[in-house]
Formats: sequence, structure tokens, C-alpha cells
Amino acid sequence: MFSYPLVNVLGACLIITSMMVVLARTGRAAAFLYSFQSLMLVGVLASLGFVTGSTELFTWSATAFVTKVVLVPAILLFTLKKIGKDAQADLPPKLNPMKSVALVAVEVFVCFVAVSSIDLPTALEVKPTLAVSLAHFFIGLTCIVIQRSIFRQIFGYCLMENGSHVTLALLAPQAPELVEIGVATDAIFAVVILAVLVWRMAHYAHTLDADDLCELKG
Amino acid sequence: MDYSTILLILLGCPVLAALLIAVLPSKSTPRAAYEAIHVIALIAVAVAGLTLSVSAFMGNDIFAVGEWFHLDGLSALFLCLIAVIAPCTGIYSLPYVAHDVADGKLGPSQVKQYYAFFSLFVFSMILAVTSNNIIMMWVSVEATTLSTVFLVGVYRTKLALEAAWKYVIVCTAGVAFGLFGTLLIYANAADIMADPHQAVFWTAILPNAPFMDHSLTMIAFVFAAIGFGTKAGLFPMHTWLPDAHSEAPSPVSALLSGVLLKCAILIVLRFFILAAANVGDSFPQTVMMILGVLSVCYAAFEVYKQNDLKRKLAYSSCENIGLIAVCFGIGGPLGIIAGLVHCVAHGLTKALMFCLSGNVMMKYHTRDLSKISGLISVAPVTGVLFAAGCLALAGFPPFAMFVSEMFMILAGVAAQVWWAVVLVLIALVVVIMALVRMITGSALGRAPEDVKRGDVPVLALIPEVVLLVLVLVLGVALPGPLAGSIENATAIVLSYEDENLANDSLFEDALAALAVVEVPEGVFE
Amino acid sequence: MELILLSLGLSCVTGVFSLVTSKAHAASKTIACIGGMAAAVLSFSGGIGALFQTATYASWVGPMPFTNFTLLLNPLAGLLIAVIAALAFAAWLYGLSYFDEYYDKGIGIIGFFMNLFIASMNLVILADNAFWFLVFFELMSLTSYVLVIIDQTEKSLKGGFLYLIMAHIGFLMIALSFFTMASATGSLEFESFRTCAFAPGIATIAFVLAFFGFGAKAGMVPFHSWLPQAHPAAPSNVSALMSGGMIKIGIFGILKVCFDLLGVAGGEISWGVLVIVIGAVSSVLGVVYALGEHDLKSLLAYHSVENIGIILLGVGVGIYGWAADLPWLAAVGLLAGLYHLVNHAMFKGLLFLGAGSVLHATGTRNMEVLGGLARLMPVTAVCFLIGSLAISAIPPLNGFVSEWFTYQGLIGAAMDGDLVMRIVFAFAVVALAITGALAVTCFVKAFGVTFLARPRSDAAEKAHEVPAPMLIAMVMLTVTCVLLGIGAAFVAPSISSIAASILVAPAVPVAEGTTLISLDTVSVVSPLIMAVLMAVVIAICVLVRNAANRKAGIKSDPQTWACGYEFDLTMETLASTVGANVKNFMGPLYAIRYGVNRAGEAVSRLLGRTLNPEKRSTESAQHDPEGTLSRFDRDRVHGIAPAEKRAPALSNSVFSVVNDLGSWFGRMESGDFRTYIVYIVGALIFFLALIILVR
Amino acid sequence: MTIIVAILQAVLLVTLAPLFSGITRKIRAKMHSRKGTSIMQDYYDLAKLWRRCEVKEGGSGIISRLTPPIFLGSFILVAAGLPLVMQACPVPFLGDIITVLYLMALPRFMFALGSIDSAGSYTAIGGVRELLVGVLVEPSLILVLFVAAIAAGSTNLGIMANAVGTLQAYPFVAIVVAGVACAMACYIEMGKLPFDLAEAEQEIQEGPLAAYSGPSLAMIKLGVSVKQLVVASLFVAIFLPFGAATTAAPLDLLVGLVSFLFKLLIVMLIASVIENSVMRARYKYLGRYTWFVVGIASLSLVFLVIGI
Repeated sequence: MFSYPLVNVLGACLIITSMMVVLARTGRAAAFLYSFQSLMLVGVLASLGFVTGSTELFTWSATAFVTKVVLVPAILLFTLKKIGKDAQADLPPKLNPMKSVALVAVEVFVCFVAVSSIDLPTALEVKPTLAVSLAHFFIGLTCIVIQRSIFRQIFGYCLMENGSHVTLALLAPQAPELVEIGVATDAIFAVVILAVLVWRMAHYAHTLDADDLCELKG
Repeated sequence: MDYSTILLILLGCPVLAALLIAVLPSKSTPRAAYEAIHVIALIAVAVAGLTLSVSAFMGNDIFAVGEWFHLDGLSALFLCLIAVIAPCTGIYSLPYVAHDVADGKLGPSQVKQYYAFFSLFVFSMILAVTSNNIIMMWVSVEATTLSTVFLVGVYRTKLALEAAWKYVIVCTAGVAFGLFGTLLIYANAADIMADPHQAVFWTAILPNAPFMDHSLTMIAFVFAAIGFGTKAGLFPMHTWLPDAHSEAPSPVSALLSGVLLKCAILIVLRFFILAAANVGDSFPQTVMMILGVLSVCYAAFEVYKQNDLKRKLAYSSCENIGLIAVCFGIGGPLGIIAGLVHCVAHGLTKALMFCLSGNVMMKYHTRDLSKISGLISVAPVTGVLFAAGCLALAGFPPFAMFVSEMFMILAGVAAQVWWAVVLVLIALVVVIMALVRMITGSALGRAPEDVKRGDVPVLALIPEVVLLVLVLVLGVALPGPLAGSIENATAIVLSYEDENLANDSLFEDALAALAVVEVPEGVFE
Repeated sequence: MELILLSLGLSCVTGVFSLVTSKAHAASKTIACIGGMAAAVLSFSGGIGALFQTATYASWVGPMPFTNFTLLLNPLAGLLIAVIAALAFAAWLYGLSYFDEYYDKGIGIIGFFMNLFIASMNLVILADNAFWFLVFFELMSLTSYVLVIIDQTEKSLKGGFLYLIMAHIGFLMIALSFFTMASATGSLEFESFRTCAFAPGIATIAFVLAFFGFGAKAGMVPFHSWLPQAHPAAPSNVSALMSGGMIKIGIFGILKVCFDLLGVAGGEISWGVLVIVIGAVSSVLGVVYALGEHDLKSLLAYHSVENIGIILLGVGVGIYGWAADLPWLAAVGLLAGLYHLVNHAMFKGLLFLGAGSVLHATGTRNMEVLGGLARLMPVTAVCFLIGSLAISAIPPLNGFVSEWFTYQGLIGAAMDGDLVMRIVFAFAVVALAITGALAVTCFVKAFGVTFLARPRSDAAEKAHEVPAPMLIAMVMLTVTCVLLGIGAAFVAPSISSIAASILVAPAVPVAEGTTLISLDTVSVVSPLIMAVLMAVVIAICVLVRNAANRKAGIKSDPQTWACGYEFDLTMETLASTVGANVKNFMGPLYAIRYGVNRAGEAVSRLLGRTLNPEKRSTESAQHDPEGTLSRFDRDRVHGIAPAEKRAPALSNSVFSVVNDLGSWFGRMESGDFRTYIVYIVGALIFFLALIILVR
Repeated sequence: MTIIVAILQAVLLVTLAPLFSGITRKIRAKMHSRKGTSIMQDYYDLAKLWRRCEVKEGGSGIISRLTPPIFLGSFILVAAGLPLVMQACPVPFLGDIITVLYLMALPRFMFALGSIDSAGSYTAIGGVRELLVGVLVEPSLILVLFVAAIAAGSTNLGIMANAVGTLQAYPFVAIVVAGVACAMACYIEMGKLPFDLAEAEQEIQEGPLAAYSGPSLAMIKLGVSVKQLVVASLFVAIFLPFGAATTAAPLDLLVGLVSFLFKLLIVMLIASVIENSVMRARYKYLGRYTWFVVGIASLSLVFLVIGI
């Protein structure tokens, strides 16, 4: 049961959930979806732990559960509440859902092609997941690029973070816990800071529209 | 007290200071308390940093917490930069913040935030420089971004917040690529090393570097160069740089430009060393060269065009980082020496210039160069410093950047990369045009009527004078310890080369090598 | 050597003292001037001493770990140092009174930077190490830049800006040249260059780069544009120092690189041809553009371009003779070049001081509103007249001697030369002849319009003779000019021995008794005897005429006859009268400048339009604000330049192109950070593709 | 000995100058079918002026006073140095072509200054124009002399004269062409029609004299006549040295003197014939003519280079 195929299946779920995060209509929905998607991530980590027998990964999944499934969505929801009427947090994305899906598909494909050319003993079994993690990262980037609301761009950052987290777990299962904790706390701090920044933006500038943030130019 | 402890103290001081400041209640604590903590922490950083640097220059390799922290000649050079510039800008912050508070731009909580994050920022840079764990390196670079976001956005105007947002988004996105590069190196090393736990340590990877997979190492280097290059401000990843530098308070801009960019360059250099040890130096050199030449050429024209004082300086940073990249791209002992000297020279010069831009803003309340004129008659000391700083930045003797630029040209001519040399020189002329025009238009000329005569507080001038003196001293002489440290650092960078040139005087060896060694082929071969 | 080092130290100390005391204006000025004069005396004696000795070499472990601090004092360096010291002495002496006007502009700053400027010039000459040479070369530019912008007027700032940029471009070329050599020898010491036989290709690259680099400093065409803008802006005695002294460093550099550093590698005939052609073009264009100027100091500055051209002709003959292994030619060419170098330093220094006196007395440099000064300031007028005669190469003054040698060199070279060389030398001779004739015209204009006829403005009417220190300085230089002319037979052999030391060859005989001889062209001239004869003949004529006058009487009629019209001051000859006439015949040469400027403007416009289409539409609406002035007023303000159509200077076009490129690049940063992220991804993809390419 | 020859030459040219001027006036009158004045008329004029009171006009000062002596004196000096009666320079250090050319620049310089000094507008225009004529003639003159110098192997006029006189100057055609160009250049320099009308007030050469009077005017008028003779002699000396003495023997010198006067007379005659058969050209178009001369001079250079 706990073998590489499970890891790969969970990896595929990651892609789908992350796409849902990108496509979600409201910030609230996105936050819940993100929580769900992080759960998948925890699953991936845990199953990897079973597969490789590395105890570190269990610690990882535990921290990931606390930070990503619980803390981050909570922070984001809290931010959304704080923003309240200060500014419109839900803005339609620059790209319509159809095109976004197509774009994501292309990215996943490219990542698969790219990863398939890599031969690394550690990653031999989990190549699909490796590709997924890379694609996950790029989906996060896509989210930042296509969203107009900077609140939604935080999700983009979180997705990127998740993607690199998975990669870290795949490529460095034996890395010291401290490293992982560093990465995880970094992510938490980043989200907190982004959230505060978004709140301030709403509070002081009354806009969350990225198109309004083009005053500083070359 | 052994050096490892000092290293820990060095790391601990700013964190403690930041925590202490954060804990104090913002409403009731007088500003002086923050300032005292701030200054004490920075002085501790200066003392500890310089002590460590000096011992590292003597040839000590200092490790702490196992192998997690490591200070060698190379990182000591950058630590030295932090230890000098951070206190200078820190002390400069006092009058600057006081001025802004008096102007009503900053409230008490913002002041608290400013000092807390300032210490945190210093900490994260020290961490980036001293960490030996490559993943930790990434974490610390990310930490520098996070700790400076609120410094950039401290004014809470729309523009400042916009700049902060751009800064954090572009940098985290870029630096995330760096994580991929780091991970690839780690995975690669873990495969071949007996103890995979050791594969996170840079010092442990280096001896095994030649056995890593070539394609992966190249990919990893590209990721690292792009990722950490974003933080360093290389074209086309530099886009956050002018915005953040222009909107941040001047001391922060000074620290960002003077030190942070160099720290990022150090990280890139670490990966450069690994990649060069693995695939030979021509590929990483090509990458650095392309990034460098593009940065220099792009930024030079932007420097000329900009009409905003701090944006101009920011683009000039981009241009100088490009020059450093070109130096590493040229390679060879001379190129590396040139790059390292330029790191130091530019760090000091740019810190000076950003501090001076703070003076200008205190007097004129604008960054628009068309409204700034007659600085010398308005504030004589600032004006003279400003003119001297511009000349220093333009690479005139007797200032430090002249030496490194000469080295770069020499290295370029010796390596026969004429195309790069010519492009860079054209760009340099454009930059000089821009800077001399700035002297002509802003430092000199008729002062506007509505600006009050008189200089800024003495406390603001002292750090600037110190920086200018340093720039001047480095321009007329490379003192023994510094020269030695640069030799050490270069030797570390060149460790991938077979013949170890680091005997008595690397400088002379490097020069002499030009004549003996067959001139290397163009970087593309 | 010790004397010179002492003088350098003295200069620095004086400079610092002058800066420290800058609040007490008079004290600061006096310290600077007296100290400067003392330093000048020291370095002059040191320089003269070095002329007749073998080279002294000194090397210390410098503050830079990679290279020593090395100085070399050889006869050539001695000559340059002596020349600059002489000028510096005059300039400081002059400054004793002249700087009174600069009390409120920062006299301490002038004292400091002028001392440093002189010291750095001396150090450039002495430095025998590529790195330190470059350092001092840049310092020289920088210190003189400060002196140029000391007035802080818009014009001086603009001139200074252009100057610094051009100097820096030249500097970069020199750096490239030195580093090309250094990368072949592995050392930055000139001593190692000197002993290295470079491959011909490398030697040619190094020479050409150095030639253009130093040429930019010397102000030769096509790098001359800074000179007429920067020199006039500086205080007049600084202009004298810059025009008389600093630009000679460019010539010194060319000589040093060619004969000294590349000496072992040997020269190429083509180098000589390059130098001669550039020299010929510089001399003609320099004087032609000088004729178009109204500003007395700009006019003199353009004449520096001309004279640099003449010096280059001599040097070119020297290089040609050296490369073609014709020892007499090499020696006489260098002799001509060096002699003219010394001469030009003296008379150009004198003329700038004279212009300074005019400025001091009247407050303007515009010749159109001067006139009639000869009666009010007779000593200045006489000095200026002698300077004008000297620079016009009228025998028996010093300008004539050096040009005579230049002609002999060129004609002698043509005698030995082959088909192509003969045409080149014929071209050079014709250029030199035209230059000579135009120089006469130009100085008739400069002297006549400024000093003769009646004053054309209040300022000119109220002029007064300048104070004694200024007069003494001018008289000193005047006497030097005369002595260098009639005493040529005694000066030429020593300069010839310097030329011989440059060429490492025995000196050729150039003088016998009081006559100068030119061996190859079998010709002699004796300025001294000629002077005596002229004096006698002219004296006889004067006596005869005066005797007749005494017999018949002499009356004075205050009215000027104007063919029956009522006389008015605008009838007098203005600078523009001369200019308009010149333009009649030299039109095509002005058209070159106009054409080049116009082409530059067109290119920059085109580029601007294509790069930034929306920005340009507003600019076309601007029109020439001077269009409404009458022709006469326009001429009074601008000289004959408006008579040729004005186009914005080439430098402006360059700036505009740079700005447009900047804006175009800047469009990349649209302000939208989402595109920024796309750039990062793009860069990543680019480099990943590069990996695929490499593997 | 040669010094005496030099002095003799100078005195001779000065004394003969008004005579030649008178002769050309006579020829002009004849060609105009007028009776004309006596050929001695110039002497009378000078003598008359000599006795007149002098008026210092307008703003003129010392420069105006100095101009006539310097003008005349310089040409006397040039005259003394030319190889006129001998095929060698009587005073060698005055006989270099460069010296001669630059010595002739001094009077031009002073002449123009004098014209500006009197503050009149007409005088100054003349002075400036005179300078510019010099500028236009200079290139062709120097080119011709360059060719001759290379052909003769020296820049000394005596040696050049000797080389041409003994037919040793090598590219023969080049010398002949150069001679033609030189003749034309000298003709322009002499201030004759169509380029100038030397004895008409308000023309180029005499215009500047408007402010002069009395002995000064006499002296400068004499100077102008001497200048014409000197310029013509320069041509004669270099390109028509035939008959001049090769040794310093008195008989040879006598022959030389006679032949020189004869040649000079012929040259002046031809010049005045040409002068009276053309009309005045506009000053503005002077450049066209001089370009033509430069063309011929260049042709001689080409012949020299290819050795014909």
C-alpha cells in the first residue's frame, strides 16, 4: 500500500487541488482549498516517509500539517476578515479559467519532459512526483502572474512554497530536521508578512488590484 | 574565548536586540531606548565581526555548531563589509529617523518596527554570509527579504507599499529558483557522498564536487545564478531593485545596496565555485559574463536617464553588480581579484551615496534631481561629500572603485574578451556622463530659494565621512591585511584550478601569469 | 629628482594650507601663489638639470601590493617639467593679483586644486608604471575639471562636463593600450614594456589606442570639441596652464609610448602617416574654427588645436623617420615637435594671460565690444602683440623657428620618400602653409579687434592697465618668447640632444654659431642675425620717415574719414567682419562641422522617433529663439557662427541618443511586477537552453 | 662681397620700383589709347607726398605709425636675400623659401593691423581682404616651391636657382609646370587685375591706405611697388635663373644684373599686358581662380611624384 505509486497518485492530486486553488472564485474558497491541498502534501510527505523509512519525513509531515493545513489558511482567513470592506479582495483574474487550465497543462507537460531527462538515483522512483513538484512550483508562479488581486497572489506564493517543499522532501529526505523547520518557518513568516502587507495595502491604499500597483516604473 | 563562540555572539547580538526592541511597548518606551539597544548591538556586531574577519584573514577556518557555520577568507571579506557598513548606516539611521519623526512621517510604532527589523536584517545577512549549510544559505537569503520588507514599506504610503510588495514578490519568486538549485546540488552530492547528512555542508561538498553529475550541476548552477542573482540585482531579475531602493529610507537603501547585494553575490560565488570544480570554469563564466554584460549595458543607460536621485543610484548598483559579474565571468586570478575588490569598493561607495541621498532628502524633501541644485552652497559638507561620492562612484582616482575597474579592464584585455571589454567601457562612459551630470546639476549651480541653508546634524555626517575616508584609503592603498584577505578569498574561489597560485603575493603571480600562461581562449569555447 | 620631489611635496603642503586658510581670502591666495611659485622654481631647476643628465630611476614598494611606485626622470620628462614649471610660475605670479576676483568663489579651493593639478601633471610625467601613470592622469583631469567649473556658471559647467567625459574616454583608451602591453609582459612596470619586443600586431594596437587616447587629451581633431568649451571657462591663468601645459602631456604620452615603451618593438611607417594626417587636419580645422570665434579665450583655445596639429606634424615626421630608419629625419622631426611644444607653451600661456588681463580690465571676453585697449593698457597690448606675432610664426620669433624645422622635416622626408609618402608630405606642407596664413589672419583679428581702433563699449573705455604682478608674468613670458626665437641657435642643440635621447641615437647637428642648419635640405637660417637686420632696416625706415615728418609737420584729426558718411562705431571692423570674409572662402570647412553636427542630430532624431514615437511630437514645435534678432545683433552675440547655419553640437546628439536608449530600455520596466516574474522565467529558460547548446 | 651684392639688390629694387610702376602705367595708357603720364610720374608723386604734412586720423595709434616702415623694411630684407643677379643667395640665411614666405607674412600682418587701427570701415575691409588673398595664394605657392625644392634637393633659393639654371633639377616637366603655376600665383600676389587694382584707392591693396597721408603714405606706396617687384623677382629667381652669375666675378655679376633687369622688365611687361586685357573679377569669386592655380600646382606635384 505504502509504496511509490501512492506517492505518485498523491502527487497527481496535488496538481488538481492546486489548480482548484488557482481557479477558486473567492478568497475564502481558495483558503479552504489550500488547506485541503496542504493535506495532500502532508500525505505525500508521510507516505514518502513510509517508503524511504526516513523518520525525518514524519517530523516534516507533522510540521507541515501544523503550518500549512492549519496555520496558513487561518492566517489568510483572518487577513480576509481584517481587510473586510477596506478593499475588494476578490478580483477576476487576468486570464479566464479555460486559458489558465490550458496553461497549467502545458506547464505540467513541460515539467514532465524536463524531469524525464534527469537521471538522479534518489529520484528515480518518484520521477512523476518530482515533475509534479516542479509543476506545482510553476503553477504557483502562474497564479501570481495571472491574478489581479494581490491577496490571491499570496496563494501563488504558498503553492510555490509547497512545490519546493515537496521537491525538498523528494531530493533531500535525509536532510536535518532543522533545515526543514527553517524552510517551514520561513514560509510561515513569509505568509504572515505578505498578509500584513496586503492588509496595510488595503488599509492605507484602499486597493488590492495589482494593476493599480504600476506607479513605480523604469 | 574561542572564535566559534564569538561567531555565535555575533549572530546572537542582533537577534537579541531585535527581540528586545520588539518586546518593549511602543507607546511608552522613549526612542532613546531603542536607539541605545540598536547602537549597542551594532557596535557588538562591528567588534565581533572585525575580530572574526581578522582571524579569518590570518588563515583560520572558523566553524561553529558543528559545521553549520563556517567563516573562511572569502566570507570574512563580506563579513567585514557588514561589520563596517552596518554600524555606519545604523548610526546614520539615528538622525535620519529623528528627522522623519520630526517631520511626522514616522510614528512611534514605526520607529520601533524600523529598529527591530534593522537588527533582524543585519542578523539575516550575517547568517547568509556565515552559514555553511547550503539550504540554510537559501533560508537566510529568504530571511533577508522578509526582514527588509517592512523596512522598505515603513512609510506606509501607497508607493512605499507598492515597492515593498514588488520587492517581496519578485524576490521570493526569484529566490525560490535558488532553492531548486540548492536542492539539486544537495541531491547530487548526497548520491555520491558516503554520509548523505554531510551533503548539506558546502565545505563537505566541495572536495566531492568533481564527481557530481555534470548536467545536473549545470542546471543547478543556472537555477542558483538566476535565483540568487535576483537578490543580487542582475539583469533581467533586477526589477525589484530600483523600486525598493528608491522607496526605502536612505540608511536601509544603503545597507541593501552596500551589503545585501554583495551577500547574494557571495552565495552565487559559492555555487560558482562548486560548478567550476565540477564542469570546469568556462560554463559558469559564460553565464556570469552574459548576465554581467547585460546588466552593465542596461543599467548604464537607465542611470543616465533617471531623474530620481535614489533610482539613479539603484540602477548604478545594478550596473556595478553587473561589473562584478563580468569580473567573475572573465575569471582567472585577476578577474576574481577585480570582482572581490569591486565588491568591497562598491559596497562602501554605494553605502556612502545612499546615506548622502538621505542628507539631500532631509534638505530638499524631494528626490527629483531637477529640483535639487546648489547642494554645495546649501549644505557645504554634504555637497562636497556628494560630489566626491559621485566621482568615487564614477570610478575616478583616488577612490577605491578606480582600482577595481582598472583590474577588470586589465583582466578583460588579458583574457582577450574584447567584445565584453568594449561594451562595458561604453557603458562606463555613459555612467560617468550620468554621474558627472549629477554633480553639475545637483551639487553645483544655484540653490533654490526655499531651501534652508545649513548642514544636516553632525551625527549624520560622521558615518559618511568615515565611509568616504575608507573609500579614499582603499583608493590609494590596499592595506596589507585587506590585500591578504583578498588573496585568501581569491585562492578559495580558484581552488578548482590545478596550480595553486596562493603563495607569497597572488597579485604579482596573477600579473606574471599573464605573460607565461597561454592566453585562455574566448569564454565560449 | 630630489628637487622635483621636494617641489611636489611643497605643492601639496601649499595646497592644503591654502584650503585650510580659505576663510582668510588674502592669506589663502598669498600662500597658494607664493608656495606655488617656490614649487615651480624647484621643479624648474630640477627639470632643467635633468635635460643634460642620464635618466634617473627610482622605485619604491608602493601602497598597492601588485605594483611598485616607480618614477623615471629622463631628459624628455625634464623638458616637460621645466616647461610646465615655467608656465606655472607665470600663472602663480599672475594669480597674485588675478585671484582677487575669485575671493567669493572659493579661493582656497582654487589654491588647493591648482597646486594638486600642477603636482599631478608632474607626476604623470615622472610615473614609470602603468597603474600610477593612469592614476595621476585621471587625477590631472579631475583637478583641472574642478578648476574649469569654479565659476559655476551654466557655460562652465557644460564645458567642464564635456571636458571630463572626453578626458575619460581618452583615459580609457590609454588604459586599454597599457593593459594590452601589460598582458603581454605580465607586469605593470614600464621598465618591462620597454624591454619587451612586442609582436607587431600588439604594438600597432597599443600605439593606435594610445595615440587616440592621448590625442583626446591633447585636443586633436576629432577629439577637440571639449577644448574650446573648457579652457575659456577656467580662470585665465589656469587656462594658460591647461592650454600651454596640460595638453602637452598628450604629446608627451604619444612620444613616450611610441619611442620609449614600444622602442624595442620598433615602429611602423604607417604610424607616422597616421600622426601626420591627423596633425595636418587638426592644424587646418583648428585655425579655421578659431576664425569663427568671438570669444577671445575660445579663439585661443581653438588655436591650441591648431598648434597641437603642428606639433603632431613634427612628431609624425619623427616617427616616420624612426620607423623608416632615417636618423636625420627622426631627429629633426622630433626637434621640430618638441621645439614647437615649448614655444606653444610659452606663447599660448602668454596669450591666455593677456586675454585674462583684458577680462580683468573690462569684464568681458567678447571681442565685439572691446577695441581701443592698446592705448589704455599698453604693456598688455605689446605683450599680446608679440605673442600674436610669435604664434603666427613671424620671424624672428620662436614660432617661426619651430615651424621652419617642421617644414624642413616635411620637405626632407618628401625627398627621401616614395610615391605615396611624397603626396602625404605635400598634403602636410600645404596644410601647414594654409594654417600659417590663416593664423596670421586670425591674430590680426584677435589683436586688431581687441586692442586697436576705438573702444566700442563703456567697459572698454573704462579699462585700465592691470596690476604689476600680472604685467610681470606677461612680460616674463614675452621675453621668453623672444629669447627662444632669436636665441634659437643656442636652444636648438639642447632640444636636439633630448630628441637624440628619445631616439637613443647620436644628436644631429642643428646649429652652427648663430645659424640653424638643416642638413638634408641644405638650408640655413639665423633668427638672431635676421632680427638684427630687421631692426636695422626698419629703424632706418622709421628714421627717414620721421625726419620727413619733422620737416613737414604732423597733425592729428580726431575724426575718422568714412567716405563722407557720418562715422559711427559699428563701422569699425568687428570680429565678425573678418569671420564673414573667411567664411566666403573657407565655407566648405565650416560646412563639414555643420554637416557632421547635422548628421548627428538627424541620427539621434531618427533613433529617438523609432524608439520613443510618442515623445517626439511635442518637440518639433520649438523654434529658434534667435530668429528674431537682426543679423548685426546676432553677429555681435554669436560671431559668424550664425552665418553658417547652426546645428546642435554633436555631443548633444550623443546625449540625446543615450537618453532615448535609456527610455527605450526603461519601457521594459512597465511597473507591472507580474511581467517581472515572467522575465525571471525567461532568463531561466534562456540559460537552460544554453546548457543544451553547450552539452 | 656677397653682402655688397645683397645691399645693391635691395637698393636697386627700391629705387627701380617706382620706375616699373610708371612703366606699367604707361603701358596701360597706351593700351587704352591714352597718352599717359611720364614713366617717372611715381617718383614725382612720392616726392610730393614726402613734403606734405602728415595727418594722424581717427583712433590710429602706434601701430599705424609703425606699419609703413615695417612694410617697406621687410620687403627690402626679402629683396636682399633673393638670388637675383647670382645663382646663389647673397645672404644665405635669408634665402630659405620658408624664411622668405614667412618674412613676407610680417608686412601683411602689420598692413592689416594698420588698416584696422584707423577705425575706418573701408580701410579694414581692404586689410582683411589682403590677408585672405594671401591665404588663397599660399597653398599653390608652397606647393610649387615644394616641388622645386624636392627637384633641386634643397629649400635654399640659391641652390634651387642653380639647379634650375644648370638644368639639373630632375623631373623637368614638373619644374616647367611648377613654373607656370608659380607665375600665376605670383601674379595674383602682385595685386593686378583681375584680382586687384593696386593703385586704385579703396581697392584691396590700396584701400587700407585711406587713412595714411604724407611721408607715411609715400613710404607705404613705395612699399607696395617694391612688393610687386619682389614677388616678380621671386619667380624670376627660381624659375628663370638663366643668365645670372654663377661666380662672384665682377663681370659675371654685371651680366647677371643686366639679364635680371631684362627678365624683370619682360615679366612686368607681360604682366601689365595681361592686366590690361582682362576685367576686374568680383572679390567673392577669387577662390575660383586660385583653385585653378592650385590645380596646376598639384599637377606639377603629380609630375614630380611620377618623375616626369
